[in-house]
Amino acid sequence: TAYSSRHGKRHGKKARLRCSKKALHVNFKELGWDDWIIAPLEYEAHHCEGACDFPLRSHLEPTNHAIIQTLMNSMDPGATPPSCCVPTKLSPISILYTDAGNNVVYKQYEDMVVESCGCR
Amino acid sequence: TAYSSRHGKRHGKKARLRCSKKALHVNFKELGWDDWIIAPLEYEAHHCEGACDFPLRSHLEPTNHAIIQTLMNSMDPGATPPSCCVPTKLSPISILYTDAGNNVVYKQYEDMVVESCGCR
Amino acid sequence: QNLDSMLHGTGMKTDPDQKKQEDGVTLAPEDTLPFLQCYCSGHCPEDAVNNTCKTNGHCFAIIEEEENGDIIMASGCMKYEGSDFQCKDSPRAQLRRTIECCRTDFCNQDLQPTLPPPSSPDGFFDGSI
Repeated sequence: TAYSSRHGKRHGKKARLRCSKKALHVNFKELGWDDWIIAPLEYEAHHCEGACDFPLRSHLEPTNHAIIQTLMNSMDPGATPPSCCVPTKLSPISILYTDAGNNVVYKQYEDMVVESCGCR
Repeated sequence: TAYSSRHGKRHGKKARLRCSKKALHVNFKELGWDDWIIAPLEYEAHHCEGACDFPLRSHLEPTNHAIIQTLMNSMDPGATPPSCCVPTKLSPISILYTDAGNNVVYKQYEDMVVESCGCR
Repeated sequence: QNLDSMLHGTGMKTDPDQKKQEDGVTLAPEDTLPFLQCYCSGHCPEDAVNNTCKTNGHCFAIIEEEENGDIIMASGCMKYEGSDFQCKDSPRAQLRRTIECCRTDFCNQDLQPTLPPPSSPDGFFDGSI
Protein backbone atom coordinates (compact mmCIF):
# COMPACT_ATOMS: atom_id res chain seq x y z
CA THR A 1 0.00 0.00 0.00
CA ALA A 2 1.47 3.31 -1.03
CA TYR A 3 1.87 5.63 1.97
CA SER A 4 1.61 9.29 1.21
CA SER A 5 3.65 11.72 3.20
CA ARG A 6 2.16 13.45 6.18
CA HIS A 7 1.46 16.35 3.84
CA GLY A 8 -1.34 14.42 2.16
CA LYS A 9 0.34 14.56 -1.26
CA ARG A 10 0.15 11.56 -3.55
CA HIS A 11 3.44 11.07 -5.41
CA GLY A 12 2.84 11.39 -9.15
CA LYS A 13 -0.94 11.06 -8.70
CA LYS A 14 -3.42 13.93 -9.14
CA ALA A 15 -4.64 15.01 -5.68
CA ARG A 16 -8.44 14.80 -5.40
CA LEU A 17 -10.06 18.20 -5.97
CA ARG A 18 -11.39 19.33 -2.60
CA CYS A 19 -14.10 21.98 -2.22
CA SER A 20 -12.56 25.34 -3.13
CA LYS A 21 -13.13 28.56 -5.08
CA LYS A 22 -12.46 28.37 -8.81
CA ALA A 23 -12.51 30.87 -11.64
CA LEU A 24 -15.73 31.70 -13.50
CA HIS A 25 -15.31 34.57 -15.93
CA VAL A 26 -18.70 35.99 -16.93
CA ASN A 27 -18.89 37.85 -20.26
CA PHE A 28 -22.23 39.63 -20.65
CA LYS A 29 -21.52 40.08 -24.38
CA GLU A 30 -21.20 36.30 -24.83
CA LEU A 31 -24.44 35.94 -22.87
CA GLY A 32 -25.94 38.27 -25.47
CA TRP A 33 -26.70 41.01 -22.94
CA ASP A 34 -24.65 43.80 -24.47
CA ASP A 35 -27.90 45.13 -25.91
CA TRP A 36 -28.98 46.34 -22.48
CA ILE A 37 -25.89 46.15 -20.20
CA ILE A 38 -23.55 49.12 -20.69
CA ALA A 39 -20.87 48.28 -18.09
CA PRO A 40 -19.13 46.21 -16.98
CA LEU A 41 -19.37 43.87 -19.99
CA GLU A 42 -17.50 41.16 -18.07
CA TYR A 43 -16.53 40.33 -14.50
CA GLU A 44 -14.95 37.52 -12.42
CA ALA A 45 -17.76 35.72 -10.55
CA HIS A 46 -15.79 32.64 -9.37
CA HIS A 47 -17.63 29.43 -8.51
CA CYS A 48 -17.31 26.60 -5.99
CA GLU A 49 -16.29 23.10 -6.95
CA GLY A 50 -14.76 19.99 -5.40
CA ALA A 51 -15.39 17.16 -3.00
CA CYS A 52 -16.78 17.60 0.51
CA ASP A 53 -14.91 14.79 2.23
CA PHE A 54 -14.70 13.77 5.86
CA PRO A 55 -13.65 15.55 8.01
CA LEU A 56 -15.13 18.83 6.86
CA ARG A 57 -12.48 21.45 7.66
CA SER A 58 -13.39 24.59 9.59
CA HIS A 59 -12.76 26.93 6.63
CA LEU A 60 -15.61 25.11 4.79
CA GLU A 61 -17.96 26.26 7.59
CA PRO A 62 -20.02 23.06 7.57
CA THR A 63 -23.40 22.97 9.26
CA ASN A 64 -24.15 20.11 11.64
CA HIS A 65 -26.42 18.70 8.94
CA ALA A 66 -23.60 18.72 6.39
CA ILE A 67 -21.39 16.88 8.91
CA ILE A 68 -24.07 14.26 9.61
CA GLN A 69 -24.76 13.84 5.88
CA THR A 70 -21.02 13.43 5.19
CA LEU A 71 -20.83 10.69 7.87
CA MET A 72 -23.90 8.95 6.43
CA ASN A 73 -22.29 9.13 2.97
CA SER A 74 -19.12 7.54 4.39
CA MET A 75 -21.22 4.66 5.69
CA ASP A 76 -23.21 4.10 2.52
CA PRO A 77 -22.23 6.26 -0.47
CA GLY A 78 -24.98 4.73 -2.58
CA ALA A 79 -27.75 5.66 -0.17
CA THR A 80 -26.77 9.19 0.79
CA PRO A 81 -25.09 11.78 -1.45
CA PRO A 82 -22.20 13.82 -0.01
CA SER A 83 -22.78 17.41 1.05
CA CYS A 84 -22.26 19.95 -1.71
CA CYS A 85 -19.58 22.60 -2.30
CA VAL A 86 -21.39 25.93 -2.62
CA PRO A 87 -20.77 29.63 -2.01
CA THR A 88 -20.98 30.54 1.69
CA LYS A 89 -20.06 34.22 1.28
CA LEU A 90 -20.90 36.44 -1.71
CA SER A 91 -20.42 40.08 -2.61
CA PRO A 92 -22.29 42.48 -4.92
CA ILE A 93 -21.33 44.26 -8.14
CA SER A 94 -22.92 47.37 -9.66
CA ILE A 95 -24.17 47.37 -13.25
CA LEU A 96 -24.92 50.30 -15.57
CA TYR A 97 -27.71 49.36 -17.95
CA THR A 98 -30.58 50.66 -20.04
CA ASP A 99 -33.99 49.75 -18.61
CA ALA A 100 -37.20 49.02 -20.47
CA GLY A 101 -38.00 52.75 -20.54
CA ASN A 102 -34.62 53.43 -22.16
CA ASN A 103 -33.36 55.13 -19.00
CA VAL A 104 -29.76 54.57 -17.97
CA VAL A 105 -29.74 52.96 -14.54
CA TYR A 106 -26.86 52.15 -12.17
CA LYS A 107 -27.88 49.42 -9.75
CA GLN A 108 -26.10 47.20 -7.18
CA TYR A 109 -26.84 43.50 -7.68
CA GLU A 110 -26.34 41.46 -4.51
CA ASP A 111 -24.56 38.07 -4.31
CA MET A 112 -22.83 38.25 -7.70
CA VAL A 113 -19.25 37.29 -6.71
CA VAL A 114 -18.17 34.27 -4.65
CA GLU A 115 -15.97 35.25 -1.70
CA SER A 116 -15.76 31.83 -0.04
CA CYS A 117 -16.98 28.28 -0.52
CA GLY A 118 -18.16 25.66 1.94
CA CYS A 119 -19.96 22.35 2.34
CA ARG A 120 -23.71 22.38 2.94
CA THR B 1 -39.04 16.37 -31.51
CA ALA B 2 -41.17 14.89 -28.76
CA TYR B 3 -43.20 17.72 -27.18
CA SER B 4 -44.09 17.28 -23.55
CA SER B 5 -47.46 18.48 -22.42
CA ARG B 6 -47.67 21.92 -20.82
CA HIS B 7 -47.72 20.25 -17.39
CA GLY B 8 -44.13 19.19 -17.90
CA LYS B 9 -44.90 15.47 -17.82
CA ARG B 10 -42.98 13.26 -20.21
CA HIS B 11 -45.15 10.43 -21.42
CA GLY B 12 -43.56 7.14 -20.39
CA LYS B 13 -40.22 8.75 -19.48
CA LYS B 14 -39.04 9.24 -15.89
CA ALA B 15 -39.35 12.97 -14.98
CA ARG B 16 -35.93 14.48 -14.18
CA LEU B 17 -35.46 14.80 -10.42
CA ARG B 18 -35.57 18.53 -9.67
CA CYS B 19 -34.01 20.03 -6.54
CA SER B 20 -36.22 19.06 -3.61
CA LYS B 21 -36.22 17.77 -0.03
CA LYS B 22 -35.76 14.01 0.36
CA ALA B 23 -35.77 11.63 3.30
CA LEU B 24 -32.58 10.98 5.29
CA HIS B 25 -33.24 8.87 8.36
CA VAL B 26 -30.32 9.15 10.79
CA ASN B 27 -29.89 6.28 13.24
CA PHE B 28 -27.26 7.12 15.86
CA LYS B 29 -27.07 3.42 16.84
CA GLU B 30 -26.13 2.49 13.27
CA LEU B 31 -23.54 5.27 13.33
CA GLY B 32 -22.13 3.53 16.44
CA TRP B 33 -22.96 6.44 18.74
CA ASP B 34 -25.26 4.70 21.19
CA ASP B 35 -22.28 4.58 23.54
CA TRP B 36 -22.55 8.35 24.15
CA ILE B 37 -25.95 9.45 22.83
CA ILE B 38 -28.86 8.63 25.18
CA ALA B 39 -31.76 10.15 23.23
CA PRO B 40 -33.03 10.42 20.60
CA LEU B 41 -31.33 7.39 19.02
CA GLU B 42 -32.72 8.31 15.61
CA TYR B 43 -34.29 11.27 13.85
CA GLU B 44 -35.40 12.41 10.38
CA ALA B 45 -32.78 14.85 9.04
CA HIS B 46 -33.92 15.00 5.37
CA HIS B 47 -31.46 16.03 2.66
CA CYS B 48 -31.54 18.00 -0.58
CA GLU B 49 -31.11 16.38 -3.96
CA GLY B 50 -31.92 17.03 -7.61
CA ALA B 51 -31.10 19.19 -10.58
CA CYS B 52 -30.92 22.99 -10.51
CA ASP B 53 -32.18 23.68 -14.02
CA PHE B 54 -33.00 26.93 -15.80
CA PRO B 55 -35.11 28.77 -14.88
CA LEU B 56 -34.49 28.50 -11.12
CA ARG B 57 -37.95 28.66 -9.51
CA SER B 58 -38.59 31.15 -6.75
CA HIS B 59 -39.16 28.50 -4.07
CA LEU B 60 -35.50 27.48 -4.62
CA GLU B 61 -34.47 30.97 -3.47
CA PRO B 62 -31.57 31.26 -5.92
CA THR B 63 -28.89 33.89 -5.40
CA ASN B 64 -27.95 36.10 -8.36
CA HIS B 65 -24.73 34.09 -8.58
CA ALA B 66 -26.66 30.83 -8.84
CA ILE B 67 -28.78 32.34 -11.64
CA ILE B 68 -25.68 33.52 -13.54
CA GLN B 69 -23.92 30.16 -12.99
CA THR B 70 -27.01 28.30 -14.24
CA LEU B 71 -27.06 30.44 -17.40
CA MET B 72 -23.31 29.84 -17.95
CA ASN B 73 -23.91 26.10 -17.49
CA SER B 74 -26.67 26.21 -20.11
CA MET B 75 -24.23 27.85 -22.52
CA ASP B 76 -21.38 25.42 -21.91
CA PRO B 77 -22.12 22.55 -19.50
CA GLY B 78 -18.57 21.25 -19.81
CA ALA B 79 -16.99 24.51 -18.70
CA THR B 80 -19.27 25.46 -15.82
CA PRO B 81 -21.01 23.09 -13.39
CA PRO B 82 -24.66 23.78 -12.51
CA SER B 83 -25.55 25.38 -9.19
CA CYS B 84 -26.10 22.86 -6.38
CA CYS B 85 -29.21 21.77 -4.49
CA VAL B 86 -28.52 22.39 -0.80
CA PRO B 87 -30.39 23.17 2.40
CA THR B 88 -31.46 26.82 2.61
CA LYS B 89 -33.37 26.56 5.88
CA LEU B 90 -32.48 24.24 8.80
CA SER B 91 -33.79 23.65 12.30
CA PRO B 92 -32.20 22.32 15.51
CA ILE B 93 -32.76 19.22 17.59
CA SER B 94 -31.82 18.63 21.22
CA ILE B 95 -29.75 15.62 22.24
CA LEU B 96 -29.30 14.00 25.66
CA TYR B 97 -25.82 12.51 25.90
CA THR B 98 -23.01 11.57 28.26
CA ASP B 99 -19.96 13.83 27.94
CA ALA B 100 -16.27 13.00 28.43
CA GLY B 101 -16.64 13.67 32.17
CA ASN B 102 -19.53 11.17 32.33
CA ASN B 103 -22.02 13.97 32.96
CA VAL B 104 -25.46 13.74 31.38
CA VAL B 105 -25.91 16.79 29.16
CA TYR B 106 -28.95 18.05 27.25
CA LYS B 107 -27.80 20.29 24.40
CA GLN B 108 -29.47 21.92 21.40
CA TYR B 109 -27.58 21.23 18.17
CA GLU B 110 -28.23 23.88 15.53
CA ASP B 111 -28.96 23.14 11.84
CA MET B 112 -29.67 19.41 12.17
CA VAL B 113 -32.91 19.11 10.16
CA VAL B 114 -33.52 20.39 6.62
CA GLU B 115 -36.62 22.58 6.38
CA SER B 116 -36.18 23.70 2.78
CA CYS B 117 -33.83 23.25 -0.17
CA GLY B 118 -32.61 25.64 -2.82
CA CYS B 119 -30.01 26.22 -5.56
CA ARG B 120 -26.77 27.97 -4.65
CA GLN C 1 -34.48 39.10 -21.76
CA ASN C 2 -33.58 41.48 -18.98
CA LEU C 3 -31.12 40.66 -16.19
CA ASP C 4 -33.34 42.84 -13.97
CA SER C 5 -36.34 40.56 -14.33
CA MET C 6 -34.24 37.55 -13.47
CA LEU C 7 -31.95 39.00 -10.83
CA HIS C 8 -32.85 40.51 -7.52
CA GLY C 9 -31.90 44.21 -7.32
CA THR C 10 -31.97 44.54 -3.58
CA GLY C 11 -30.06 42.53 -1.03
CA MET C 12 -33.16 40.78 0.30
CA LYS C 13 -31.45 37.43 0.63
CA THR C 14 -28.32 37.20 2.68
CA ASP C 15 -26.70 33.95 3.62
CA PRO C 16 -28.84 32.87 6.57
CA ASP C 17 -25.76 31.75 8.44
CA GLN C 18 -23.98 35.04 7.86
CA LYS C 19 -27.09 36.99 8.97
CA LYS C 20 -27.30 34.85 12.04
CA GLN C 21 -23.70 35.60 12.92
CA GLU C 22 -23.91 39.32 12.16
CA ASP C 23 -27.00 39.74 14.33
CA GLY C 24 -25.24 37.81 17.10
CA VAL C 25 -28.69 36.63 18.13
CA THR C 26 -27.65 32.97 18.22
CA LEU C 27 -23.99 33.63 18.88
CA ALA C 28 -23.08 30.44 20.74
CA PRO C 29 -20.56 30.69 23.57
CA GLU C 30 -18.14 28.56 21.56
CA ASP C 31 -17.93 31.35 19.01
CA THR C 32 -16.13 33.50 21.58
CA LEU C 33 -13.48 30.86 22.34
CA PRO C 34 -9.91 31.98 21.69
CA PHE C 35 -8.65 30.95 18.25
CA LEU C 36 -6.53 27.84 18.13
CA GLN C 37 -3.67 27.41 15.66
CA CYS C 38 -3.18 24.01 14.05
CA TYR C 39 -0.83 22.36 11.60
CA CYS C 40 -2.57 21.67 8.28
CA SER C 41 -1.71 19.42 5.34
CA GLY C 42 -3.68 17.79 2.56
CA HIS C 43 -6.39 20.42 2.32
CA CYS C 44 -5.53 23.77 3.87
CA PRO C 45 -7.53 26.96 3.58
CA GLU C 46 -6.50 29.04 0.53
CA ASP C 47 -5.08 31.78 2.78
CA ALA C 48 -3.08 29.35 4.97
CA VAL C 49 0.54 30.40 5.60
CA ASN C 50 3.29 27.93 6.60
CA ASN C 51 0.82 25.04 6.79
CA THR C 52 -1.05 26.79 9.58
CA CYS C 53 -4.82 27.18 9.99
CA LYS C 54 -6.97 28.71 12.74
CA THR C 55 -10.20 27.56 14.32
CA ASN C 56 -12.51 28.01 17.30
CA GLY C 57 -12.75 24.23 17.58
CA HIS C 58 -10.13 21.48 17.36
CA CYS C 59 -6.97 20.51 15.56
CA PHE C 60 -7.12 17.05 14.02
CA ALA C 61 -4.98 14.42 12.31
CA ILE C 62 -6.43 11.62 10.21
CA ILE C 63 -5.15 8.50 8.52
CA GLU C 64 -7.45 6.95 5.94
CA GLU C 65 -7.52 4.31 3.25
CA GLU C 66 -8.77 5.29 -0.19
CA GLU C 67 -10.80 3.17 -2.62
CA ASN C 68 -7.59 2.26 -4.48
CA GLY C 69 -5.90 1.14 -1.27
CA ASP C 70 -3.64 4.20 -0.91
CA ILE C 71 -3.19 5.33 2.68
CA ILE C 72 -3.49 9.10 3.13
CA MET C 73 -2.51 11.15 6.15
CA ALA C 74 -3.77 14.69 6.57
CA SER C 75 -4.28 17.23 9.31
CA GLY C 76 -5.98 20.54 9.85
CA CYS C 77 -8.61 22.61 11.64
CA MET C 78 -12.13 21.58 12.59
CA LYS C 79 -14.92 23.98 13.59
CA TYR C 80 -16.23 23.75 17.18
CA GLU C 81 -19.79 23.21 15.95
CA GLY C 82 -20.10 19.59 14.87
CA SER C 83 -16.76 18.51 16.36
CA ASP C 84 -18.70 16.19 18.72
CA PHE C 85 -19.69 14.25 15.61
CA GLN C 86 -16.51 14.57 13.54
CA CYS C 87 -14.06 13.75 16.34
CA LYS C 88 -16.12 10.70 17.34
CA ASP C 89 -16.51 9.74 13.66
CA SER C 90 -18.37 6.50 12.94
CA PRO C 91 -16.81 3.05 13.19
CA ARG C 92 -19.18 2.03 10.37
CA ALA C 93 -17.49 4.10 7.63
CA GLN C 94 -16.93 1.88 4.60
CA LEU C 95 -13.27 2.83 4.20
CA ARG C 96 -10.86 2.37 7.10
CA ARG C 97 -9.84 5.60 8.84
CA THR C 98 -8.91 6.98 12.25
CA ILE C 99 -9.24 10.60 13.30
CA GLU C 100 -7.80 12.15 16.46
CA CYS C 101 -8.62 15.65 17.80
CA CYS C 102 -6.91 17.92 20.32
CA ARG C 103 -7.21 21.48 21.54
CA THR C 104 -3.84 23.14 22.06
CA ASP C 105 -1.81 25.07 19.47
CA PHE C 106 -0.26 22.76 16.83
CA CYS C 107 -1.08 19.72 19.02
CA ASN C 108 -1.99 17.72 15.90
CA GLN C 109 1.63 17.68 14.77
CA ASP C 110 2.33 15.05 17.42
CA LEU C 111 -0.75 12.92 16.80
CA GLN C 112 -0.02 9.54 15.19
CA PRO C 113 -3.41 7.94 14.41
CA THR C 114 -3.22 4.36 13.22
CA LEU C 115 -5.61 2.54 10.90
CA PRO C 116 -8.02 0.01 12.43
CA PRO C 117 -7.35 -3.57 11.34
CA PRO C 118 -9.09 -4.63 8.10
CA SER C 119 -12.56 -6.04 8.79
CA SER C 120 -13.01 -9.65 7.64
CA PRO C 121 -15.68 -10.25 4.92
CA ASP C 122 -18.43 -10.84 7.49
CA GLY C 123 -17.91 -7.42 8.90
CA PHE C 124 -16.06 -8.25 12.12
CA PHE C 125 -12.56 -6.93 12.70
CA ASP C 126 -10.02 -9.50 11.87
CA GLY C 127 -7.60 -9.25 14.84
CA SER C 128 -4.62 -10.61 12.93
CA ILE C 129 -2.40 -7.90 11.41
